[in-house]
Amino acid sequence: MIAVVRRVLVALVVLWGVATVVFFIVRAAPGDPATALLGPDADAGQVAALRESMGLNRPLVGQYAAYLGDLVTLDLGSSHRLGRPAIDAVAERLPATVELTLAATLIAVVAGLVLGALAGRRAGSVWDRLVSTATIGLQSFPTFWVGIMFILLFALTLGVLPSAGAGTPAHLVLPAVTLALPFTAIVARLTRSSMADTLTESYILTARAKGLTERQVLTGHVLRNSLVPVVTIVALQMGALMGGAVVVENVFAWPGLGSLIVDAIGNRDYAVVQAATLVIATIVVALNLLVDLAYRAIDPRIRTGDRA
Amino acid sequence: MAPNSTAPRVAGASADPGESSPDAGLRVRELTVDLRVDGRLRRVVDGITFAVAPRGTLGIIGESGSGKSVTALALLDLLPESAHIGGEIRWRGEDLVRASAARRRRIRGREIAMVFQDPLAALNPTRPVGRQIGEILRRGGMRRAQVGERVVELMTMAGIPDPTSRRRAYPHQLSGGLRQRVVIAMALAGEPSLLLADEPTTALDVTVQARILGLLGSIRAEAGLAMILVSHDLRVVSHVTDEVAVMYAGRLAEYGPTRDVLRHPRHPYTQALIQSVPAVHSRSALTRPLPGTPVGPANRPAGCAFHPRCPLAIDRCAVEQPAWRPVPPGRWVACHRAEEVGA
Amino acid sequence: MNPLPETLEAATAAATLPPARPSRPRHLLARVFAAVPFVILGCYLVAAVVGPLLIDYDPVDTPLVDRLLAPGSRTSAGELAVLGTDHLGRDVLAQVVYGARTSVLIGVATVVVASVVGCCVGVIAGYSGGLVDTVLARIMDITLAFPGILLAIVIAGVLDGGAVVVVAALAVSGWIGIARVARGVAVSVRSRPWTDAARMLGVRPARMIVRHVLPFAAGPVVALATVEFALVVLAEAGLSFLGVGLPASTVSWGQTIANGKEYLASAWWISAFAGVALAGLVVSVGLIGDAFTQRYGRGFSR
Amino acid sequence: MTGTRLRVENLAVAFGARRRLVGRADPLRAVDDVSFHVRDGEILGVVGESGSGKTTVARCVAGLQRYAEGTISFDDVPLGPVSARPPQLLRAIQMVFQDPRSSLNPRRTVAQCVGEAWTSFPVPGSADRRQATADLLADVGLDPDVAGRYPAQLSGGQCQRVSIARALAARPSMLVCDEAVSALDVSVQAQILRLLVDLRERHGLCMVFITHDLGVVRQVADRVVVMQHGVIVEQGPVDDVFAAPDQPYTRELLGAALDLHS
Repeated sequence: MIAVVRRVLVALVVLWGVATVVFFIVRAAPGDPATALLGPDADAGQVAALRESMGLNRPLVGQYAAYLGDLVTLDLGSSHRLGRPAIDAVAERLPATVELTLAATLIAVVAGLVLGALAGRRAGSVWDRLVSTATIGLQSFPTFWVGIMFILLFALTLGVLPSAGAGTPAHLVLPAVTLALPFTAIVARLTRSSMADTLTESYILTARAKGLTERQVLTGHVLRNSLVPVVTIVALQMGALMGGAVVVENVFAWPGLGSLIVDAIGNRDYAVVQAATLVIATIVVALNLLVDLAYRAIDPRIRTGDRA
Repeated sequence: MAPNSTAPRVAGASADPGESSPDAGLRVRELTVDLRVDGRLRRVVDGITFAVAPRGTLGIIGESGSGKSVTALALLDLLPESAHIGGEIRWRGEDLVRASAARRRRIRGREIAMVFQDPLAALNPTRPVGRQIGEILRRGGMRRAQVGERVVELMTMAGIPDPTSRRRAYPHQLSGGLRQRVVIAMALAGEPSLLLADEPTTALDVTVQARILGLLGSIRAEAGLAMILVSHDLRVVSHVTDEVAVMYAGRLAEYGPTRDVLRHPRHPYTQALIQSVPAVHSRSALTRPLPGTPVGPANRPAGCAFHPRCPLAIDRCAVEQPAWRPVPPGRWVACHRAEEVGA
Repeated sequence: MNPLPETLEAATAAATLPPARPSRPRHLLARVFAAVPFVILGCYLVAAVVGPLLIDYDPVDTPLVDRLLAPGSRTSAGELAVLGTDHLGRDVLAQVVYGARTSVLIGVATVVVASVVGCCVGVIAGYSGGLVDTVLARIMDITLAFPGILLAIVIAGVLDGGAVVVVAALAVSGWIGIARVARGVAVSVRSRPWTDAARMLGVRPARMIVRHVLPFAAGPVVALATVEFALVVLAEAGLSFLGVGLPASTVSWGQTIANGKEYLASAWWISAFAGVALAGLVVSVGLIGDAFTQRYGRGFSR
Repeated sequence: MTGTRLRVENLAVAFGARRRLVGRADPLRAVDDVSFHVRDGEILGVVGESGSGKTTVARCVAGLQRYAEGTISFDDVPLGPVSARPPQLLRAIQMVFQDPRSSLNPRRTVAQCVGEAWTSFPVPGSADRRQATADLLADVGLDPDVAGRYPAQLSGGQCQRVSIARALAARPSMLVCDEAVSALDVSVQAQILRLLVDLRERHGLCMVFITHDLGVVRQVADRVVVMQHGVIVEQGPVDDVFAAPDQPYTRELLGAALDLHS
């Protein structure tokens, strides 16, 4: 229980760190956000008024304090370009990103586990080499390019799937598969090495010595024990997946947070950049926390606190 | 390889004449194991022969690289698939070397069970010990409630106090001694007739070791098990077993009733081993130790593998591998100068 | 506790798997295969160094008459456009060659920065332990919570282009992996008896790190740095693709791919060739990194 | 009677104190109120089972472990942690570890391992490194040819000899041997024990010999300290303690220890 509280506290500290980093990156931006927002034709009075309302006149420490205060009340500032709270814009786009990442995770986990298990059953086998090499390929092809090639093939040439936008399940297929490819490789490689590691454990020898069939050893001991690290790292990699989504969304004009962030950067709409980044970071941190707690539930050594 | 013209008459058979039919117990003849090490096949176990009568006890003693653990794993067919096993392993008359993989698997755990050295590593850390003990019962189709009862019985037999609550414990929550008792209970679950214990007490403290050895003794007596104890510790073997096989560099140096072998070793290596063991209960002077280090299968010299370290070595020893020959009464030895050892 | 006798250890390890560290491939064919990624990488390096000397390319020169020529066409100047031209009439082959230089330079710079920072932080954290380690490990966690590419996008996007900013943005997430590996090695080495022995012989911390820690970190760090090089090349192209990377005056595969996206239906070659070039580099470096990782391991476990 | 070299008084080590979010930390005492001494030229055996604190005591003496209470002094000079010891004191106490393989840096040759002491402080007679190394190797019964080899090319027993040579390179007055023969084969164990006893005579070393093997202690030690759960249960001359143990735990330990049965 105490361990759980401690984990939550650490997660909060991490979030605070993220918020701080985001704050200072945005403040370090060249140019004056107020000028950028109003355009070169605005007069000095207008700029000064906007600066005042954006709190840009206060000292940096004061701005930082106010920013943190706002964060606690979930006030992430408002977008002057969109003329509404940044959090609203983010909330509007969030479901699309969640949909995309969940679909990609599902594809990647299923495909990755199958491939990884095939490779990990016998290290050094033909399957193992095949999967190992294939996964390097999957990880190496840039998603934005693969996405474009998918569009070229499935949308423009074959005409079987839509090339951009969202709405129908068909719209989800290309972005989700594109996003899932490198992630599939990660899951497969992890599963493979985890299984190979587990197979060297003495208790596998014990299980064989009991007279269990190879299949029983695999299901009863190998799979279960190798999945624990896989699940953990897969969840940790969800952050990378959300990062990848930012890129993929832009390829397929998917109306999620990724397109929002890139648009906002182009328009120097820092409130939105800040809000979207923080929301993604929060999701990642929350996921990590959940995994950590789930890990406790799976691995008795940690649950009972006998091993750090 | 030692050319053996006559089939060795095995000492184990004479220990218990009532059950000495050739189809009883375990008889190993000319066992060889080739293991793939760094891509090359190496003969790790080179033509060893021994027998264990029903209810008999055999100690296999050897230092690192002697091949004793590989021998144990070979008996249970637990070596990697790339390993090649030759010779004969006759279990109740059936040659396991030539039996099907499925047949050998059915013998594992149910007829021949194994107790490993490090109980913490031998247990799956993520499952309660009771489940691990009952695993083969459950897989064998026993009903859940019955499995539970049987697990408690087995744990009681292995001397685990408070088995009903302990069976839900995870391996890391138990002490080293209790863990080894769990491993023993697990080995007993299949009601085997032969227990193969590979360094069962090496990872344990002295006081715990004494208790575990006591437990193994009483279980053996109650359940009528035969036992093979693989160890590097001559002291343990001397207390637990009726017969002993001494291995050096993958070959047998000497084989016979434990008491006789320890009193009158016929092989210079056995003699040196005995002299190297420090005594606790009497002041023993430091002896002149054997020079050199034990050789493994990779750097086994020609002739007798022991000759570079042997105080009795003659020119012949470097050239000719000594034959495995009987030395009355009921002893076997591989040494050209066996008659002069200890003389 | 007593260690396993060597035989049993060897036997149990052998009983389940071939040795963890594969020996060098022995068959000729296997050797040839193992050499392929190195040869490909070599071609890229040659292209990056020599290519720009052989092919003239000016990103500002936009002969619109020659726009969207298919591969193999002749330009108005009579030159052969081997890989076609883009929407502004610029030669795609030239962009591929110049892009190699950009990718390699940015990749090397980023990996060097990340490795130096990561190694220092990791080794110091791992070797000193205690509070320093706790704090540094926490900082690593914080940085890890950001998706690396998102962080790079935000930094590079907000802080307006330039190679230095791009390298910094990519290195910010790149150093953590290196630091973790270096820390793992340091923690593991610190607990080995030979470091205790060295301490008893009066060896000072600086010499200790150089002599007893860094040699063990070198292998895993080089292996990881190779993998990171591939990731950085990908990420840089990604930034350029999104228009938050290098300024338009620098040739980058990511930009070329982005440019081609608009003309996909009519001029597939713009995106396709730049992407093939990018993937080829990343795959070959990835294979090399994988081989290194197998040889040196991910850390110093066991 | 010869003089006392090492003196350990009321040593206490709080270990693995679990931090708690609420309430105060409860320190687990690994070692509590341990006092003993080692005389000139003497081998003191420290025996106990796992968790008895014997290794912790060894590490405190070696300066590798901080302790909460008590004093450790050598020739009446207090011993701090290694980082605070003056060169003379640092040299005086050296350690031989349990695992012969991991006590040598695998990336350094035997000569580099052995010569490490000389890079830190000048040791008399080490001007000619090559000769000094060869002398040391000969001293521990190794062929001078091994100087250029790496630990992986040596056997366990040879590695342990190199470790001993490395310790001797500093010209110590005392060796702390932490289970120095436990990981070795019996026949090799006998060699190393013989070597240590010979070295004691040749170099006038005193030793703290940590082991779980009562037979080994009986063979080489002059006096013995028996530890259990971090405290000293009994100490005295080996033959006295082994022949007539005072304490029930010592009796249990001796009762459990096996001799060759024939």
